[in-house]
Amino acid sequence: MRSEAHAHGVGAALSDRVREKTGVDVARCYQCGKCSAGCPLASEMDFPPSQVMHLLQLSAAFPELAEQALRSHTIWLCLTCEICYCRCPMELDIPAIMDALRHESLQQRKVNPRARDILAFHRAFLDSVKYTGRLFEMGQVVDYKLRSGHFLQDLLQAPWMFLVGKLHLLPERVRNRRQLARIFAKTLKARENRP
Amino acid sequence: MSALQEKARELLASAAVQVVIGYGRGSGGAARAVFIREATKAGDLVFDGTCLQNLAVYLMKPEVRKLGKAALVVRPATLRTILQLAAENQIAENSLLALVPSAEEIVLLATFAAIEAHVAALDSDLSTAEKAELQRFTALGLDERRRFWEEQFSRCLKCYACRAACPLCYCTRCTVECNQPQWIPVPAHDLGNLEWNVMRAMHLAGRCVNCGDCSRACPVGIPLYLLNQKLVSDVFTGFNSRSGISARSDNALSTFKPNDPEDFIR
Amino acid sequence: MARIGVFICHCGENISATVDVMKVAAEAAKIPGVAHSVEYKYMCSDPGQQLVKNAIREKGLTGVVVAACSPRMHEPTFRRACAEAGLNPFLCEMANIREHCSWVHEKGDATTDKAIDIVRTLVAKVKKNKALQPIKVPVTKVAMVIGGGIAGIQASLDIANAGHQVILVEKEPSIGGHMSQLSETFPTLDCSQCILTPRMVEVAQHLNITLFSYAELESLDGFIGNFKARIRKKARSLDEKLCTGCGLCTQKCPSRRIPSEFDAGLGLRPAIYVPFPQAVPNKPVIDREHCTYYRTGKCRLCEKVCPTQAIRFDQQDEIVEADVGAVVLATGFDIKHGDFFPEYGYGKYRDVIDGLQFERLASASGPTLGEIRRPSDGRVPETVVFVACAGSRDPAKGIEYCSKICCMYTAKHAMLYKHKVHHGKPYVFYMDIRAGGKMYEEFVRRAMEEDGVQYVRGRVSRIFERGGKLVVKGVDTLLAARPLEIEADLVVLATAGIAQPGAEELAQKLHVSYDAHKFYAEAHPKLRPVETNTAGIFLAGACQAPKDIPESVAQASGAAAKVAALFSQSELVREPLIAVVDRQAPPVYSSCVGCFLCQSACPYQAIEKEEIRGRDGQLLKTVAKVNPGLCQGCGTCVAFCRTKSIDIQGFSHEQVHAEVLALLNRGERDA
Amino acid sequence: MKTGFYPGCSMKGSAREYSESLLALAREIGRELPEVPDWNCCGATAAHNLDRDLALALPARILAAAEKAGMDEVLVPCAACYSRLKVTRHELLADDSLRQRISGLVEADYRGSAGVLNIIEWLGRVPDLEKLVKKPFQRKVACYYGCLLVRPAGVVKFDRPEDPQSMDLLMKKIGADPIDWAFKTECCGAGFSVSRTDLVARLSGQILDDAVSRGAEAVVVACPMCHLNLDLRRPNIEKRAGKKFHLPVIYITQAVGMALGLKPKQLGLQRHKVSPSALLAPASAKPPAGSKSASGDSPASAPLSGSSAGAPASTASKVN
Amino acid sequence: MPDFEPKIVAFVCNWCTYAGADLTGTSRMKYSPQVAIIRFPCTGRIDFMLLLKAFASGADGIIVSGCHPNDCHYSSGNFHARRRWIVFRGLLDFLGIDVRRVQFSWVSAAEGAKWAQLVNETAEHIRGLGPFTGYQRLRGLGVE
Repeated sequence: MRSEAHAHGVGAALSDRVREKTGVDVARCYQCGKCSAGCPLASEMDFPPSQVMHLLQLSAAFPELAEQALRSHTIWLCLTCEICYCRCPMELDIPAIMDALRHESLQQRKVNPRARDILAFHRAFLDSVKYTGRLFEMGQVVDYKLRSGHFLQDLLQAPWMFLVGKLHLLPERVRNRRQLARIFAKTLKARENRP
Repeated sequence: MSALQEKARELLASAAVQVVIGYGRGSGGAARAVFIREATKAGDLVFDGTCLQNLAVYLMKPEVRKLGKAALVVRPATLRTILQLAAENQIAENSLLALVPSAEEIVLLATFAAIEAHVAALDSDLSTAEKAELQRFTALGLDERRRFWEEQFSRCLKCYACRAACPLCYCTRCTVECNQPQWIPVPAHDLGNLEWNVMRAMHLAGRCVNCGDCSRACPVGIPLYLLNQKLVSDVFTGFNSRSGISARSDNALSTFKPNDPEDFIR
Repeated sequence: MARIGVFICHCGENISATVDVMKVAAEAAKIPGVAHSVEYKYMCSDPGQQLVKNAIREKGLTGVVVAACSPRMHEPTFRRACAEAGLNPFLCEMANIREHCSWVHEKGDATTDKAIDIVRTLVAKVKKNKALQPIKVPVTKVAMVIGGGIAGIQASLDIANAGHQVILVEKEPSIGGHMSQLSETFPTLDCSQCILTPRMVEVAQHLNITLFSYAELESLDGFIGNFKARIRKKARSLDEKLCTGCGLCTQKCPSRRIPSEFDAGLGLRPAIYVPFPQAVPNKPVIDREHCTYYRTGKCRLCEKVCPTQAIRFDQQDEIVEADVGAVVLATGFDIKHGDFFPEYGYGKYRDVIDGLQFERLASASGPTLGEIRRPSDGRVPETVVFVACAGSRDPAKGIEYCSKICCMYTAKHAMLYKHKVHHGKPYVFYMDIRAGGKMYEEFVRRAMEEDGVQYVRGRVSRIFERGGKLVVKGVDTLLAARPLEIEADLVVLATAGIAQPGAEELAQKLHVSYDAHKFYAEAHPKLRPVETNTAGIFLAGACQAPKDIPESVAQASGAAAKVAALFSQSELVREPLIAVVDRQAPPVYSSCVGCFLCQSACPYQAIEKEEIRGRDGQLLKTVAKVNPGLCQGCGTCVAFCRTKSIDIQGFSHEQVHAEVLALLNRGERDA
Repeated sequence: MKTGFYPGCSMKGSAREYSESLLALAREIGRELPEVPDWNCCGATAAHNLDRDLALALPARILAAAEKAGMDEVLVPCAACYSRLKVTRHELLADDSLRQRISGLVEADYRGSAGVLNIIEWLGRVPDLEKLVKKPFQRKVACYYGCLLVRPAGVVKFDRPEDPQSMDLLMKKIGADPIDWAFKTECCGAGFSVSRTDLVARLSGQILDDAVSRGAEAVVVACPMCHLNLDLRRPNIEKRAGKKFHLPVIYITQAVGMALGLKPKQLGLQRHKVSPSALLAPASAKPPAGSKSASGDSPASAPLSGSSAGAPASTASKVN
Repeated sequence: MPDFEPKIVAFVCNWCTYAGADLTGTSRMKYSPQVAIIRFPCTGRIDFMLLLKAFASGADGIIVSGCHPNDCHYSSGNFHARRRWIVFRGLLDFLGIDVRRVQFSWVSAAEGAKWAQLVNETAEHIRGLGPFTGYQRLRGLGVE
């Protein structure tokens, strides 16, 4: 397996790329598991956080492990609640690593199919912001339903929210929307390789 | 009467100090050091952009020390010299007052702690221009640098004006004066000149406060400041240490960190 | 004019096989100042040495160069030979033409030329050698041991049994240290007090040991063999000579609800107290902070009931001075307390305790008489979770090191718990099990196999209280890092072993170095583990790093052996290869300008300030001075000195300068 | 000192009552809260998941606008927005080249002069809050901080990350009795409100369960997202738990507002899914005892060996 | 310069590198005879002036070697030396003096093989650089 790693020739290992992007060196992780013990969603994850660290640690020697990390459900389940970072004895910024892995997973089109809904929500959210500058909750929910196919979900909530004055039918808008569009054009859009 | 003159007069009149060391006008209007010992002479003091000399050099002269407690008109580098001298056990707490001239009010620093606090608020780093010059010089080829210094040192007279002007060259016996063994050849030839200047730069490493007086004193105009600034820069980037910012800190070269860089060591 | 003798050894054929020794001898003879040059088959043999001796006497040699093997091999041999012939031994040098020449090069001119170079270099050096006298330092044969735990006790007894006087200084009212608090000890599970108390009594009764309990070191001056210690005897508020230790006062004291330090806060004690029944000395002390009389001015009940009128409310601290020749530091360790583990509720939940508290719970002399009961409600815990590495190996909490003892004592705790509560369920959360030591691994295996202790591999994230239980949120990284939850009745944290509070202050008083965690630094991590960098001060026990009882005792005996060796002669004789600061006639006195850069560079605190004063007492100059008792001769100071005022004997400026020039063929022109 | 106000998107919609109660409170204590001009969405909770530069640029644009408007600090009541703004400021001030790059993206020279303030800090500055209280809020409350007010500790530098106390202290000032509970800083499910309601139901359910079991009469929050999960998602939570939690969730500003005598309408209390009407009734003289903690800090717990021992006073007293 | 044999001076500490070089000898490993050793108690003792003196006296290359970090017989002499070398090296380079002619290294008492390798490689390296005429010329320009 080792020789394969060099044959691949994609340059730096995933752990190196993560370090480059986040400044976090996963070699520091000594697999105590405290992050997994405290993670609110560890039981839902295919790889609890400490195992993702281990996948990264071995990613230089075994490229297929890097692949597993990028295709994992875990990176999308991470809530960025920061509890792992807060308690990590080695002070590893795991949420930053998760962010970096999500970005790479997205760019390489390796998003875990089970994370479809979560990703759909993120995209609907940012779409809304892109067009109006502010989150338009109504619009976002409609967008999400279209993207996710969950048309019936929350159907009963909307009239109530509208009633208590929480749901607006028209979006609030930022005046300088062109500028915001430029920000999106130079960041997310420039990088994301949409199917 | 300027605020500086007034403050000097006051200090002398109240006998708070016995001498004020400051700048006066010499022949041709050039600034020169003056030693005011009577309140009535306080009017001789001047301070302007031509007053560059680091007057701390006089603190180390026995004949000046004999005059009694001194008030010293200081520039930023002078203050750092005072702290460096204090860190090297050369001047005692409460043996002097520092007068920081400014347009409105004269700041009077009586303790090392006060000087440290004042220096902490100043930028003790090399200036952008100084850094740029170092950068330019370092970017030259090895041979170009060698030729440059060979040419510069070939003019050195071994007159030791740099040493005399330097407030940190207070040693009563310089290495160059040791003859058992003779570390540095006496005549002013190329080898001896090189060795003399390397030796002086090394002895100032981690100590020099970059006041620039050595270069100003050199009668043949060797840019000695370049050597000093190179070492100031290396000591800061390598060891995160600066001279003349504390009256107590240890010298960068007499301390160490277990993880000092050693990429050049096999 | 120098008259140097050069003696070239063939070393059988070891040298002569590749080096033309005849030529070397011939060339050496040509070097100016060489009065005699010979070669011989075996220079280190008796006849060889005789050659040297005879030449010294007959030719009136002023220096000797033996060109042979490494000085690390035979320098002492030839220096002794020179001394026997009346030549100062420090006027003899060896030119290493075997290890550094004949053995590492092929036969040929280049090799012979190099041998000649080496000889010429050493001839140049020896011409600059000076006759030196060994340094003799008188030795006061009294040792001071600081700290009366097991390490201090062992060191004191060993030194005292070697026939030397010992002053033992203990800051608590009794000796015994942490070991006296322990229940049983791993890996044998023998009772800690049963093996310790006889040693404590031996200390009390030993004729060579003077015990200062409830005392602390105030200051230490001087150097190896010649220290002056000032010891503060804190006021016990008691005349120790009159007190019989009957204990009436402690029984009658009305202020009785003070958390007991000995019971790690789990039990209570009165304001006048003896820390524990087997205390040595068995004399009480008044805790003035909590005593009703000192707080309110009323009470004095202890004074009334004392049958010998020993209570002394007005007693002051007393300073005792002592001359000592050596010091053994045995101040031990502490464990991390406080709320540094908020995620574990340590300091918040009474049933989250530390290892020392568990020792007291398990100890037959403890607050529960050895029954395991949890502090909050006194119930016997059905489920106990032990958390290893609570603070150790945890850079986020400021401690990156392994505390070394926790794996073992945690296994012991779990075992003791199981032995006492048969139906109990002990769990141990661990990262690695470090059980290196005689019978240690076997001990841990026993905990798992015989006592059914459940080991869970992972760190605990959080502990919180819910419905009278402590919910422990952990993980097992061996089970795909799945989170686990255990509802425990009691949680025991193996908190990190740390340096004693005040360790830094004491180190500064003694001028010994310490690491970033305030543990005392040994002189060399491998070869001088019981010495400090300050000559005459030795280390024993956990003040150097966390360690267990056998290790502490072994180190204590090692330190005692070092002290005994030092005390074996009335004078300390050392090679004079040390630094010296130049001294000149007035008005210069010394070329030193007193910048003291050398002082911060010296690893041994051997550089002192010397004030030079005129006849009228006026201070003329402050210059550096090397304490010959402390200097080890590294020469680091020498390279710092801008005025070249410090020089090192045996490797002086003149010597090494001459060597460099001679090696490159230019020596004679410059000399 | 000019304090600006960044409402964030939720406060204009689903968290309207948070904004209403805050502004009512500000009026009551005489504070101006001018909005950051032409503010945009900060990107929470989606942007950082997909693109780092975007996640930094959106908050940077807000902060740059506040700076330009001469604001010395910005009050950010939403904990999620607070976290994004605080993290952005921290990262850009730590890395000058990054600061320059993001400045270029947002077409403004962001300097980092304006500080970022959370709601607890803002309320904590109200001088003599105790004296302004007209109707002491005598309720057992569970102060819920959530994740982002206190984490990452090195960035937010606010309170301690485990068992924080600042909100509890505020609640005490208005007469409330904050309970000692275990889920103060556990995650409610955050941005999964829509995409993974199942997970939100589980995580938020645990939080409510603990608060109820310890006798809380209300959960106090400082984040629209937490409120959404704990209040609006209550049907999902209860369905999953198979039981009802009769526990209203109110914003910290609503609790303070009630104590200061503001009207329920002013505070938007009618807009909650779980009606807080019980909180408007006069409080019972003594709150119910709740579950008794066995190893808590109660000083009268049973001693060892017949005498009341326990940890030394110093450690026990650190709790509150 | 096919016949050029460089002159190399090695400044070594007594406890590690000198002993390491002894081990090279007892192990009978061979190395280039162009290097000769001068013994010091510790690298901390080595004055930078001695390095200048060696070049001035005709050395084409210099080896300075001592104990590895944390192994110093005097616990910190090598650390002090290291700092001095960092500064000294920077200064020489700044002055246009080729620092490749000074090889610093840590050789322990157990590293006899490393010593042989170090000497051979340094000798080879200096041979490649040729005689240090740049510096030796200065001597010629003097009064001698």
